[in-house]
Amino acid sequence: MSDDLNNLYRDILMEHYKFPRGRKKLEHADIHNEGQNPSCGDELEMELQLDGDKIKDIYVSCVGCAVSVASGSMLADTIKGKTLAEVKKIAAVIRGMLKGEDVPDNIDLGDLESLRGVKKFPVRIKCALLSWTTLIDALAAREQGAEIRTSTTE
Amino acid sequence: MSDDLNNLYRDILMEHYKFPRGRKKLEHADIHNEGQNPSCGDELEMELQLDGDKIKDIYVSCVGCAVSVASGSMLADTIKGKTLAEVKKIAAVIRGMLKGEDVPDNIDLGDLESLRGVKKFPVRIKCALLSWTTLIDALAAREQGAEIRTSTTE
Amino acid sequence: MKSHRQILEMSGGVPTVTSFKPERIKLDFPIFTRTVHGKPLIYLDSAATTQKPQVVLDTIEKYYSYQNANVHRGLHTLAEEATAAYEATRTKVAEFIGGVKPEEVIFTRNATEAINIVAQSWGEANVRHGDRIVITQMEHHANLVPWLMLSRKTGAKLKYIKITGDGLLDLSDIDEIIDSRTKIVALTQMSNVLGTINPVEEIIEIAHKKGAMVLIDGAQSVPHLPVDIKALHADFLAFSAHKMLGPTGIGILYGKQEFLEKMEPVTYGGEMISDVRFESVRWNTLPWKFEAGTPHIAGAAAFGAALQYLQNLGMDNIRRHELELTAYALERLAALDFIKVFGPTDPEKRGGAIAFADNDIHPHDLATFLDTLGIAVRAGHHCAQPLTKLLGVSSTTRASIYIYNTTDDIDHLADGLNEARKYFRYV
Amino acid sequence: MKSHRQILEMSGGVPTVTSFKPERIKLDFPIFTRTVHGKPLIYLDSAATTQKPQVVLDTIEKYYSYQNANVHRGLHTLAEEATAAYEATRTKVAEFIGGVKPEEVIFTRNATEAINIVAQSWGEANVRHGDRIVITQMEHHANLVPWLMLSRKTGAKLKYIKITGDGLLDLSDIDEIIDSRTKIVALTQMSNVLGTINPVEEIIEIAHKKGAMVLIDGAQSVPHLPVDIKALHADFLAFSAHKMLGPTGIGILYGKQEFLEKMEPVTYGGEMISDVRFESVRWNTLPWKFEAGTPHIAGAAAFGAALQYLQNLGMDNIRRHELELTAYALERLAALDFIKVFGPTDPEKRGGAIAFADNDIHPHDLATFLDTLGIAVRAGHHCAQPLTKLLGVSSTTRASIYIYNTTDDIDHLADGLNEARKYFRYV
Ligand SMILES: Cc1ncc(COP(=O)(O)O)c(C=O)c1O
Ligand SMILES: Cc1ncc(COP(=O)(O)O)c(C=O)c1O
Repeated sequence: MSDDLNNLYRDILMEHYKFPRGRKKLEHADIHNEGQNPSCGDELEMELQLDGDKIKDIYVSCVGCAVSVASGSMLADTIKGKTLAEVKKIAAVIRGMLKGEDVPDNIDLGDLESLRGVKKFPVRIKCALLSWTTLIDALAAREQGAEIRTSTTE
Repeated sequence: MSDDLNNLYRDILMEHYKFPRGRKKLEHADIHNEGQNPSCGDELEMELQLDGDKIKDIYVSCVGCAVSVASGSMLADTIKGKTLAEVKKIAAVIRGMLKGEDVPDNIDLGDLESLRGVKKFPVRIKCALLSWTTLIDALAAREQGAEIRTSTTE
Repeated sequence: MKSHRQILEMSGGVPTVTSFKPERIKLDFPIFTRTVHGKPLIYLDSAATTQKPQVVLDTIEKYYSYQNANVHRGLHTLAEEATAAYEATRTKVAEFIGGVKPEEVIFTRNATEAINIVAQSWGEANVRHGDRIVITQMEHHANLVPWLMLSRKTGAKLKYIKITGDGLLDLSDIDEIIDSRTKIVALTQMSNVLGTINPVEEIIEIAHKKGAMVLIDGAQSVPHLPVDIKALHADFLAFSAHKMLGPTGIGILYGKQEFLEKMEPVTYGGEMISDVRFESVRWNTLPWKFEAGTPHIAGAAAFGAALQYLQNLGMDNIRRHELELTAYALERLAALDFIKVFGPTDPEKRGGAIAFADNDIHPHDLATFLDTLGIAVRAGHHCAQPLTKLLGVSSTTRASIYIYNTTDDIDHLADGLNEARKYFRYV
Repeated sequence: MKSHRQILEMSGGVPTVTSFKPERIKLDFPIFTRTVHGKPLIYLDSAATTQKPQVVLDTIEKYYSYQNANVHRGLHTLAEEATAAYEATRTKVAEFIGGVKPEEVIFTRNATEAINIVAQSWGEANVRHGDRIVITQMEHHANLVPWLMLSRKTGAKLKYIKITGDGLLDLSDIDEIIDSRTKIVALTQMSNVLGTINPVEEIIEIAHKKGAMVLIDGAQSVPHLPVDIKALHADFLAFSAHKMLGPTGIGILYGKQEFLEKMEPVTYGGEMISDVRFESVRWNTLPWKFEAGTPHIAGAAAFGAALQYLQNLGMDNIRRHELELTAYALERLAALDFIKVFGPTDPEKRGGAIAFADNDIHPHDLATFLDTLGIAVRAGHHCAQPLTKLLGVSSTTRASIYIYNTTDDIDHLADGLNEARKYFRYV
């Protein structure tokens, strides 16, 4: 198979797809948002439970392709236990990376590294973005005290 | 100059253009109609005075190109003194000829013969048709007792 | 291109059909000389848009190189030739759909615009609060949203003809759905997802008996079936050139003269006007009343060449070829126990747009994978979201065929589906 | 075509402009290898539509031969390439008109449709009984009839900015015409009959002060002048690709994002939708909200090539060339005592669309005659009937120039006008 394809569907991404993290419903949620990629039909639900300014727990449920599901799973893995400020920074870095920007040297991406392969598939970028956009919109809405309904990446 | 052009602007047509017949207003008119070629801006006014079923007199005033003016002038020349039935037949023949149909052998076209050259200039056919369409519409409206406002060849 | 042309000339130019040879037809389409990810292109996305034969490209080139001018009102030679090319296609379209009058054929941007013109012009003048508009559950957004909006604007009720588990129209309660309050029935003759060929003749008869008009969305049927709109007595028909070998940017609205004549134009400007003063305006006659501004002249000229190409092949032959190939594809897919095909299983009841799902692999991943094998299929809701939801999925993969597709293409697809299972480790 | 190409290659490919050489530019346009009535073509009808350089034709051929697919939503390589080509031109257009945002650039069929979208979508939502709509007496039907109809539908009053005997806008009472009831001012930046270049900057400032929006009809200005719509602060701009070397069937509506976002779409279907259920619908974001159905993808791709060609020449250089050639033409025509030229006599105040009348020969006869000499001019009202009546004639003859026209072309025209006098025996 083509290198680009192997680079997209890395083992680590497929592992997240088949065994996604963050699938346990929370008892109580401080932040809730839904994401949609209408043109694909992908749908995502996200709940965050806070402890002060830290993400105590997270629920992400995505019905979609390998890329969007895996991206959501990695998101859950990554942000749990981090402060809102840290989360916002990571989200911005990932968004930038998917849009082709350089990743600052001092950032350790962990599993998220595997999302790099998406760049070569422009139409799939929005799959990888779905969970991150949903998160960023939710946090921004919270800061502004605004209500939010659905996020889309289109 | 090209043969086609000379065939369009025959001397006889140009003579009718420069000295059009039927330009004298009638004292009294039995039939009145106006014609228009909106895309060209050509405008035509026509009045007929009847004597029983004969055309006693005719007024045709056309503001337009050489072809439409000359065609109107020849029309005036031709139909004066003819019966309505004869006029309708001639009008049908001329319309047919301009659309590329054969002219029956037993018809003497006189000056109208010179309109044959128009056929080679498809966009100019409606110029030659203007007066004839105005006439045909007027006669048809009269037969049906209908009111008529304006005829157009488009 | 050179060698492609040479092959073409060696093989004798325009196709004449005694036997229908898609391998031969492929040679007329320059795109099949390209590769995708290093593999020969296998194009199975013709329901989205078809590829174009060289003769269509040549007609565009010829138009711009020799005839290009604005149409109508022009007295010079180029303008005359451009107008002739433009109007000749109108006449050809009129013949192609069953011998209607050229003035009943209106050039639009695409099928979508054609349907919108009817919904806006005819609809807003004729549909009232309490009336009914009937469509089906399998409509493309182009034949759904205009009616949804019309129902909102007017207060008319939008009713849906349901579909059976088989993907056929459920006509069991058709007499209740199409009732005397129904003003118009708008339906597709062929579904772009299920492939279903609908019994439009029967529905038109029922609708007309109830006093309703019928609009046929022919976007998928006119390219693939012989369609005689006169025999069908449909009131309106909409379709797109780009789905039948023609260029992008041009579509057709056919309408019965008596209705078109009463309809108000929806776009205003040059060409569609007979007389304007500072305070008043008079519309031009049909068909120009609906064609405001400079039209897609080159598109019309090239569409004429596409229609000629299809006529040379013969629409009956095209249907026969697609029927055979669809049967073959359904058979090959049925043999894959991890694939579920949507729509009718009887190839006689359907065209060659085949939507399916892999039990495990998401349609997008599948499409991306197949693309690396050079196979172009589409994944998504195919602009029929309500139908997709009804099928119980969020998206499907769709393979759709046309005159240039071969059993070989289908074999590659089936192999690709097997390989995908391996690649994504479901076997 | 071969020898044309060979000449082109010998002369070094794409034009680089140090001096502007229309004779050299002509070589890029295959149509100039054809003859009309046995004479070399002298094309003086670019205000109706321009000719197309080979690079535009090549882009169309390349699009259909290598990239053709339906845009958006497609996951395969062709669909990706087609989408990239389509969207790249949107970005290019955004740059070309002064660096606006790509999502403010909407693809339409032509300038006419662009204006209609504003009149219908923005107009019907914002214009009320008693309001004013202001246009000018020199508008093309495309920028007149939509407003006339809007005024009829809403009960708003349609006011006209008058023109002077010189063919300039009469701004003496502009503060009365554009008043606080004025909701929109729609005017052409360059007249397609008089050639007049209007002081749109000044009018936009006045309108904005009164709280009115401004739509610029750029159909004649964008092809011929550097237009920086951002510097102008115009709210909407409409123009057509086919009048600036591009293909037929594609035009542009630019609108400020804040207004476009509030506007409802006027055509419904695929692409322009984000989510549809059987009973509800949500629009897509800009710019796609206004682009229903399969767009003219090949047209967009080729328009990109046309814009590149113009940019290589430089819009400043184009204006300078046309200014010189217009001055030359006005001079040559002024020397013919039987010819009356309409519009400004000062070439700085006008573009190269020059309408004129022979004292004796009707415009149609003149156009037919000139055509036999190979000279393409237009005769009629040029889709500006009210203006034509105002000029006191029923039609005019119009010669209009572009980048490929030479002083030689003008000499042929002047000679042709003299010959016509002889032919029709007025001398
Ligand atoms: C000033 C002006 N506005 C609008 C138009 C309409 O352009 P289109 O026919 O391409 O829509 C034209 C073209 O004739 C024009 O000259
Ligand atoms: C059934 C059906 N109707 C309408 C359309 C819309 O066609 P277009 O996008 O060319 O307007 C399509 C094309 O996808 C279709 O498949």
